[in-house]
Parts: sequence; structure tokens; C-alpha cells
Amino acid sequence: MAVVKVDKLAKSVVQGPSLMTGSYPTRDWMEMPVVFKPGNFAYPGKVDIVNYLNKQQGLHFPNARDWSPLDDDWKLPENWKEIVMNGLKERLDKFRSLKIFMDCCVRCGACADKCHFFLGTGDPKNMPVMRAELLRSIYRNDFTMAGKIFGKMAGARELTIDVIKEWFMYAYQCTECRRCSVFCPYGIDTAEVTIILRELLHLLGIGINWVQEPVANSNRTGNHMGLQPHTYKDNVSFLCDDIENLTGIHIDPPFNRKGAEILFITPSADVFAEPGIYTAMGYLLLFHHIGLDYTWSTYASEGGNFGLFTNNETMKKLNAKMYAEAKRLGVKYILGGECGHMWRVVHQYMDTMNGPADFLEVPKSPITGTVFDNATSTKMIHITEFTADLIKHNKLKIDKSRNDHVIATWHDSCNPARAMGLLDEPRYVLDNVVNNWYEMPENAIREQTFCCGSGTGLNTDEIMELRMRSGLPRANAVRYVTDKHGVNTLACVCAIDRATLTSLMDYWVPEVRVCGLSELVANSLVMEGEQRQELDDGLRTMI
Amino acid sequence: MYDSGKIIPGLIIFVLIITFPIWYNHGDAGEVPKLELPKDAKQCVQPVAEIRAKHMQLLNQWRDEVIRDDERAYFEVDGRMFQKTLQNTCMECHKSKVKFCDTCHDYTTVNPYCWDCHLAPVETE
Amino acid sequence: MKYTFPLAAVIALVLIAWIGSNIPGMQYLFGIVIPYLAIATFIIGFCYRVVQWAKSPVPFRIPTTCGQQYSPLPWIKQNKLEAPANTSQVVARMFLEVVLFRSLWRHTKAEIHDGPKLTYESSKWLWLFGLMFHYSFLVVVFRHMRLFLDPVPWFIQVIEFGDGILQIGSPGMYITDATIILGLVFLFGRRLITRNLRYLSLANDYFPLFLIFGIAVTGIMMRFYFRTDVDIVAIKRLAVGLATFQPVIQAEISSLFYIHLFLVSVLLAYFPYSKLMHMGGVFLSPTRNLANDSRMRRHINPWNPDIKPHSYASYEDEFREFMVENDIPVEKELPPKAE
Amino acid sequence: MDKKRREFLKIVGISTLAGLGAPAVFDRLVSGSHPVQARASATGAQGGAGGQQAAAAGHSQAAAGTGKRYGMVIDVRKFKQYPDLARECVRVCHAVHNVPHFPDRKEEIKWIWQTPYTSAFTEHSHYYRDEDLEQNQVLVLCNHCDNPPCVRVCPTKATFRNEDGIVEMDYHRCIGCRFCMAGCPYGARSFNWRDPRQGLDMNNLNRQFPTRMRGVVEKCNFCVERLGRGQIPACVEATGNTGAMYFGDLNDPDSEIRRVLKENFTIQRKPSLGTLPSVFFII
Repeated sequence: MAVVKVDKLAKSVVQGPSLMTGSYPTRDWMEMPVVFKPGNFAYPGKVDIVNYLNKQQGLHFPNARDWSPLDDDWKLPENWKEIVMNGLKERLDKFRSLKIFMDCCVRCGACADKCHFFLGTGDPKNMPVMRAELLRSIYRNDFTMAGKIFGKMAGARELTIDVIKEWFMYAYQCTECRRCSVFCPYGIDTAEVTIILRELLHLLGIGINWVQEPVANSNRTGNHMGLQPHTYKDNVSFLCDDIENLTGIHIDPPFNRKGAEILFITPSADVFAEPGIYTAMGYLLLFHHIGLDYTWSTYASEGGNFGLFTNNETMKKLNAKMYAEAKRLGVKYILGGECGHMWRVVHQYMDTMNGPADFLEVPKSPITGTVFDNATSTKMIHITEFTADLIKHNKLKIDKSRNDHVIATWHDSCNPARAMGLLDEPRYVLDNVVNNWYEMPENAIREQTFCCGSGTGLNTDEIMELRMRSGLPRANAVRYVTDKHGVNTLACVCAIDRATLTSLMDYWVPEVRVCGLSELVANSLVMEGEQRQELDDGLRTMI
Repeated sequence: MYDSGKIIPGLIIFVLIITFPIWYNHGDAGEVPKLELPKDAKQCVQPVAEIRAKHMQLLNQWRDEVIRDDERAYFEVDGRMFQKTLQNTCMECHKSKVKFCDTCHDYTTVNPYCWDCHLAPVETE
Repeated sequence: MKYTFPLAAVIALVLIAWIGSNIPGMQYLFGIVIPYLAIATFIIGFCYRVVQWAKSPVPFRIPTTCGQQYSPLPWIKQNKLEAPANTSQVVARMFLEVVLFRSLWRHTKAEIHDGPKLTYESSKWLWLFGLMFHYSFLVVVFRHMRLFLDPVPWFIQVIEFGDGILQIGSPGMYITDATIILGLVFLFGRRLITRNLRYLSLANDYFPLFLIFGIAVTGIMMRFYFRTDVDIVAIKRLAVGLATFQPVIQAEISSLFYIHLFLVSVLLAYFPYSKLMHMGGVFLSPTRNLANDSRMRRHINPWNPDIKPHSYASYEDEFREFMVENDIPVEKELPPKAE
Repeated sequence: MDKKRREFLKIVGISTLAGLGAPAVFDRLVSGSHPVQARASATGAQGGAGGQQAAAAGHSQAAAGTGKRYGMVIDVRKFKQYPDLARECVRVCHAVHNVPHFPDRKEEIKWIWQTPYTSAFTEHSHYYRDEDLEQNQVLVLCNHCDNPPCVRVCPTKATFRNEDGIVEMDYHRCIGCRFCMAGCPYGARSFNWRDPRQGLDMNNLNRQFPTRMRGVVEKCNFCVERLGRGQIPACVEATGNTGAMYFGDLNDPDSEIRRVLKENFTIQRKPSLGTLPSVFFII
């Protein structure tokens, strides 16, 4: 559907009735039903895809059916209440975080205005505490003594169909960016709550296609895009052709090569869609530049993991391919490309779920000899860590002025920032490959960085207005540095960012375009034997 | 139970802190202090219940009247004249601070700063 | 309004204790039986709750990193407090969180202006008054130990002396009497005044505030204004008696005391069933109490499900033809074409 | 003053954090009960420049309340005549008020003391002084000024001017900030660096009168406690009928002190400061 005009949305964000703009709801939130209308929800998953997933070993995606959030009747299974309650009980027993986060919140409100969805929509239920309260109220009703005795007085409520609808609405208006968790005095992480909400909804056959289809694709073909092995290879080859046209350098990257030293895995979007492809060209040039002994894989051709946006089991299943492929190919370790939630999974979950990776070796840069002892167990390192080390050891021939068409700013992607702590490595790289770059204001960077607004599978076009609202805090900070320093490039290390920030910038800050860090690195590389044309727009120069 | 190695010691410390009074007192409720009343004076400047509950407020009031308002006049209770002073009136009858003031004050650790300046009567024993 | 019921509830509790304690013989109920039940509920309930939490594992290592991770690259400086890489750094992070409310220190207030333009300004009030309230409460509890302990240990006397150091009035004013009220008034006021907070506050957010307010006010009233029948010696004898299981009510004690004690008992009994459990929970939050070392040390998930990836073999089976055609290495060659 | 209001103000005072709201409340409390005080500080507001005129314009007339204003005349000539008298005055005063003795001058506590003429009267010409002035010392004490700077600077109103014109200390309220010592132009105030009881013979105290504690400032109180019992100040009493010291109500035209002032030329210490001392000297 057509997106609302920018000046109209700008006005609506500031003047529309919302908690952000000063109006106060007339009704208590428990009495405020959700209203679905075209544009405020992502399309539900398709029956055959859900059924496909349900058939996979270890996965559980029951109750596939045709349904629409617009219908009154969501065709829930008969025993839906029991399913939810058993599901919740099971998860309470599995996750201490869930119990703690259900019990400990004091509703101090520190998180309230930290959420980009709340800042952009002013919808009270988008305050992280309220989002958690949607589940907490049910938890209290059935799992706590106070809730059982005092009911509504203790903040408890009955589980009804409306609650399920509310969950669907708000579990998909959270990008699990963890910004609220930074400010919470108990570290309550709404991402954990959203994960559980989505898991429970999936038990009822409620999910969104934009998440489930990539999951199915990834399972079958190895990547979200559903690129089959030959297509994947072709795409990379096209990028190599472009590189040759631009620089005269011929690259012939290896695929599924046994015995390579390093397995390289990046989000498939990088080999497929603008502006990610420039980042992929960046990797190709960089690896060629240093003569890296590595391989791509068509089987593990996806770094991203939309399983994280469905449930733990799916996350594990998709992620398992990385180690399986590394083992099959006999590599020493894995190098990961630029991706946000991929790195959340790799950093915080992979070793636990699919380790131990005892068939791999502790990552050691073949060029500099640096041992990455921060990955002694997982044996996977981030391309930015790898590149920063190369730069420090002067292993790259860099001409910074080749990036002089760029005035950059740095977007810390949520997951590398708040679920990994990757903050200074990319800044170091940026310092060394770009002459002009400026930080956004401090409340919008590093651990306080704002989400692009469309993570966790929300980068679908049918909810464009919502995305533009939730991305506003990020766009607003970019607008600030653009006005102040003439910034024209927003750099990041996240594939979803590259896709969604592009839409966001086109909408709010059209003079700014989005790129990956490796693109900027490659722009500045002085390649041996290059026959370079005048590339006044780096790798994006039209030939 | 998971992480019991940390959580159980944590809980034990918590319970020990909460129950500190139980094991600190060794199950001994102790004696309630008995204060020694003056032998030769029968009556205080106020009824016993009043003076017991509010003596500190009376002293405070006296202080304000005497120092701030210069109202130093004697007052009469049952034909006896009294001056508004702790040192010269109260301690005139209650000849021992130790046996009178300190008994309750020590028991309940009330440590007013009266005696930083005012002179307690010389203890005779 | 969501605060009317909690307010009525606290008033009702006051009335129950007031009327109840005036019925002959009921002093034993309010002075001895209920306090014992309350403290037992508190201790058992608290431990039960923590054990219940502990029964669930922490399957994944999910610290929220609020600073630079540990890096083998020597010039990248790790933020040891915000992205701790080992236990001692975690302990330091937790210590600052528990003792200084470090996360609240970051608090900002966001506003939206024409443009649209979002602004964020540092807002330390919640941190300040939150800290003020909690520390006042802690000191007040410590101070009260003089009534439960005989003889009174030196550290309690030190705390009491410090709290009364201003030497204002007689009986001497305690600093914490003022600051706890100030803290409570702020914490209540912001729930009323701040829009976001007014909307999200529940009855069970107001109840403890009113209850603690009632406790503080009855305590202050007893000490400073309605001293009749508040015989501190008799009260101490009762308190020490409670702690030694030899409780005695040896004098008539004012209803105000029984109201105070009853409200404290209610607070203790209410504690394990309420959000007040954040006192224990803050230590167990996996986003704060875990080291950001999940690539260095393997973290074990006790219920790690047995899930295999879609196997390479079946993948190759499906796409072998295309792979061979496009020079992608395969494990099994194509079967000879049946002519 | 109405007891109820006083109680109320006290409640307000207690409930307010000291150091923040307390001074304001005390201000009201004190000025409410002491109109003289309020007037005096109004005079004081004119500052040093107007001081000379204020002095020239004469002292306050009838103070509200008792209408009294106690003052003192010290006849320096008589002390010359009776050489041991001054020392006796000091001894008596310090004994009556349990004023400690510390040998170290830095720790010295003094309510009444002797000082050279040149130090006592700094504004007078000191050329070619006569021998007596060269050799003898002058007995000085707190001047109980009509416009006391020490009162104005005290943040807790621990020092104040009572209805009889006496500048008093309420040691309960003193926080030891020593602003008053900085404010007093006559050095009439001493700070208890040590526990004063260390400088006292504890077996030989005036048990009717308290001591002070470490950390408070103290000074002469014009024997306000003796006046309350109908006695005259201890120092004046010590001079017997030598006529070396006179004490009385400056506002009573028929009083002895007024007669003495009428019959003698008197001077005051540092009159240009406009503090309006209540102690006069016959040289």
C-alpha cells in the first residue's frame, strides 16, 4: 500500500493524539482493544509454508490455516487456551529470564520513552513495560498467588481472544533491539518477552509470512532469499564481473571448497540486493587483496537467522548449518560478515546451541598472526575485528581519499552493540578508510543506539508507515548530523539495516544513502594490478 | 535447581541477616531496666505518665522559653517553686544520672546530647 | 482511579489495627501473633520465590552489553563494567547496579517537537529519589534494630548517631525520616503527574507506596507528636521478646504502635507475592549478572533440544544437478545418465 | 508568643531538612518573636557606609517587649587604681561560667579579658600616648551591640539578640561554622577546638551552670542567667563598690548607668563600624 506522504506523517507524529504528544487515553489499557486495519499488520504466514516448517525435524509449527488479522474469527484451535497456558508454563520452566522479568518489574517507567516504536507512534502499549505487561497480566492471573486472589487489583486479567490479538499486534511492533534493557534497573529485556510472545503465538499458528518464508527458504536452500546453489554462485559472479569492470581486477571466488582455511558466511542479502551487494563486493576485494585462503558456501549461505524471530528450536536448526558446513569442509574457523541479528545468534547462542566446535581451531589471522582469543570457544570472528587487525598491522594498502565523496556517520546496529559490544572496532576501521565521518548525538549511538525500526522480520512493505514511524528516532539523529556536517552516507554492519535504513533515509533524510563498512573499506583499497577508472562514486560508480 | 552453588549461599546469608536479632540475643530477652526514683521527693513537675512520655519535649520547651524568649520565671507545682532547668531542677531530685536517666536510655540507646554541656550530678557511689 | 483502591485498602488496614488493638486481649494478636506470621511469611515466601526462580535454568548467555566488548586487539579498550568478560567484572557491574542504581543514572527524558525532531535530556530525578528512598528505608530498618537487639551493637549505634547528627529538636529528628517521606512523595507524585507513568501504573504499584507511607507516618507520629503510651521500654521489651521467642506486653501501648506494627507486618507478608521481590530479582537478572564471554567459554543449556540442520546430503540431493552444472564441488557425483 | 504557633513552626522546622529550609523558618520564628531584632537588622542593612551616621544618630530608644537595653560602663581609671581588679573580674566570670583554660593561645577561650589600649581602641590616635595607657591594659568583653554583625551572619540563628538587648548564644543550635567569629569586629568570640572540659577542673565547677561542648562558639552572655535571678553580672559584682564597672538599663533615663554616662566622657570600641556597642569606656 502507498506510504503516507512525509509531511503528513511528520505532522501526525508531532500533533496526532498520542502519549508522546500529550494526549491521554480515556480508557485503561486493559479495556483498549486492538484494531487491525490494512497497513498496521504484517501478512500472516502461508499455509503451505507453515506446514512445510511443521514437518521439519525438531520444529513445531502447528495449526496452519488461512486466516487474516482483519477477521473477527482467527480460527484458533479449540483448545487454544490450554495450548497457550501449557506453552507459557513450559517456557517459564525453561527460561529463568522470563520468570525474573515477569516478577521483578516495578513499573518505574525508565524504559517507557526509550523504545523507538513508542517514540514514533506514541502508542502506550509500545512502552516496553506495557508490552511486557500484556504477557505479565496473563502470567499473574494463572501463575501467581496474588493474581489468583486479587485478580485485576493485582494487575491480572483473563486470557481472551482479544489478548491474543493484542499479543500479535505488539509482538510484531518490537524489533528486539534491547534498548529498553540498557535503561532498566533490573536489565529487563523486552526482547526476551517478545521472543516468548512470538513463540506462544506460533503455537496457535499465528505468525507472519515475512518471517516464516525466509525461514523455510533458509532451511531448504541455505538462505533466506531461496537462492539455489547455482543462483547464489551466479550472483556472486555478477558482482565479480562488476568489480572487474570497475577496477580491472579479476576475482574468482571459491565455493564449497574443502580444505580452505576459513569459511566465510554473510547474510544472503549481501549477494542479492542493493546496497548490500556493494558490501559483498567489498568482501571479495578485501579477501583478494590479502590473498585469503577461504571459501563461500552455498549450503550455509545465510548468516542471518530468522529463526530467532520465531522460536528457539528454529533458530537452532538454521544456525546448525554453520558448524555442519565448517566440519564438512574441514576449515579451521569461520569468518562472519556484516549482520546484526546474525551476530546476536553467533555471539550469544551458537556455541550453546550447536557447540562445542571442537573440530575447529581458535581463529588466527593468517595475515597478521593475531589470535582471536575472544572466540576461543565459538571459533567465529566478525569481519570488522578481522579488518581492524589487518589495518593495524598495515596489511592493507589504503588510499583514504578514494572515499572523499563520502561524508559518513556511523549507525551502531542494535545486536552487535547491545548483545556483543562491537563498538570501537568499526569506528577504528572507519577512522582509517574515510577522511570525513561524524558521530550522531550520544543518545543515539553506541549502547544507546536506535534500531532501524524494521528488524526481526518487520522489513516488509505492507507496514511501511509503521516502519517509518519506528525508524524516526534513527532518522532524526541522522538528520541532525546531515544538517550539521553535511553527512551523505550512513554506514553500518547489518544487512537488515542496509535494506531498511535505505527506505528510511529515502523517506526522512533523502540526501543520505546507506552502506556497509566493508564497502567503504573496499572503496579505499589500492589493489595490486588494478586498472582503475575514475571511480568518483566508489564501487557504486556507474560504468 | 540451577546455580545452587551461588543462590543457596546467597539465601542463607539473606536469612542470617534477617534473623540477626534471633541469634544475636541468644534467646535471652534480658531484664527490663528498673530506674531508681528519688527517695525524698514525692512529686515531679508533671504527672508521671506525662513526664515519662514527654520529658524530652518539656526540656526542649524550657530551653526555648529560657534561652530564646527570656522567660525565666519560676513556676509553681503544689506550692513548690521550680526553675526551668534540667541541671538545677530535674537533677536536684534525681541525684543520680546513672541510676535514673541512663537506665532507660542505655536500654533503648537513646543518647541525647544533654550531658555534652550540662553537668550531671556527682555520682555518690 | 487506580490508586483509590490501594488507598482505601491501607486506610482499612489502619482501621483494623486501630479498632482491633483496642479490644482487650487483641494486643497479643497484633503485637505477637501477626508479626510472627508476617516474618515467617516473608522469610519462607522470599526463599520459596527465589528457589522457584532458580528451578528454571538460564539456557543462554544474554548479557546486555552497554559498552565495548573484550577484544584481542590491544588498542581496543574494553569497558569492563558494561561488557564484563569475567566473574570479577560481573561482580563489579552488579555491585554498582545494586548499590548505586547505575542503569537509572542513564535515564533520559524524550520529547518530540515540530520537524519532527526528537530530543533527549538527561533526567536524574528518578535515580536520585529512588536512591534516596531505598537508602532511607535501609537506614530506618537498621535503626530499628536498636529495639530488637540487647545490648545494641556498636554499628547500629553508629548508624543511628549518623542519622540523628543534625540534632534538631527533641526527640532528635532523623534525616531519613525526612528523606523517606520525600522519596515516597516523589515516587507517588511522578506516577500521578508523568503521563506515561500514570497510564502504566497499576493498583499494585500504588499499594506498597501507600503502605510504606503509612508505616513512615505512624512511626514519625509516635516519635514526635503522639507520645502518650508509647513507652519505648515496653516496646523494646516486646521487640526483644519477639526476637527471643519470649514476647511480653508489659504495659498498655498506644494504638498507634499497633497500627505501625500491623502495617509493617502486612508489608512483610505482602513482599514475596509482589513486585517488591525485585530486591531478590535484581541479583538474578541474566542480562546483568552474566559475563559477555559467550564466544570464549561455552555456556551449557541443560535442555538443549536435539535438532539437526537440514542435512547437507539432502541439500545436495535436491540440487546436485545444478551444482555439478555450475562447477560447485559435490560429495556424490551425478548418477550416470540412463540412456 | 502564641504557644500553638510556636509548636507549629517547630513542626515545620523539624520536618524540613536542616540547612535547606530550616534557616528560613527560624528566621520567621526569631523575627516574629523579636521585633527589636527585625529592626536592628534593618538598620544593619544600611551597611558600613552609613555606620557613622547611625552612630551619630544615637542608639535605639525603647525596645519593644521589656523596653530594656542593658549596657555597661567600664572605668579604665579605676582599674589602674586597683591593679588586681581586672584579673579578679576575669577569674570570677570564667569560674561562674565554667570557661575552660587552655595554655595554647590558639585554643584560648575568653569571655572577658584584658587587652592593650591600642588593640581595644584602634580608631583612636595612638601618637604620644600617656604612660598609663602604655603600661596598662583595658578590660574588654562582648559589646552586646545594638546592631550585632555576628547575629546577622549566623546561619542557624544560634546567636541572637534578646529582648533586653543582650546578644546571646543558643549552644544547642550552634553548628560551629564560625561565621560569627569572622563577623565580630572585637574578637569577643572563641571557638572550642577541644572539649572544654579538658580545660576545666572538673572537681571545681560551678555546678549551677553548664559547660560547652567541642565545636561550638562561645562568648560573654552579660550574665543573663544571673539577671534572671535578679543579680548583676558577676564581673560587675566583683568590682564591689570601686566604681570600676556600672551595669544597667540604658533605656531608663533615671538609671545609674545613665547618670554615669551623663557625667563622664565615654568612648566605645570601633564606633565607625556602626555596630552600636552597649559597653562604654571611661578612659
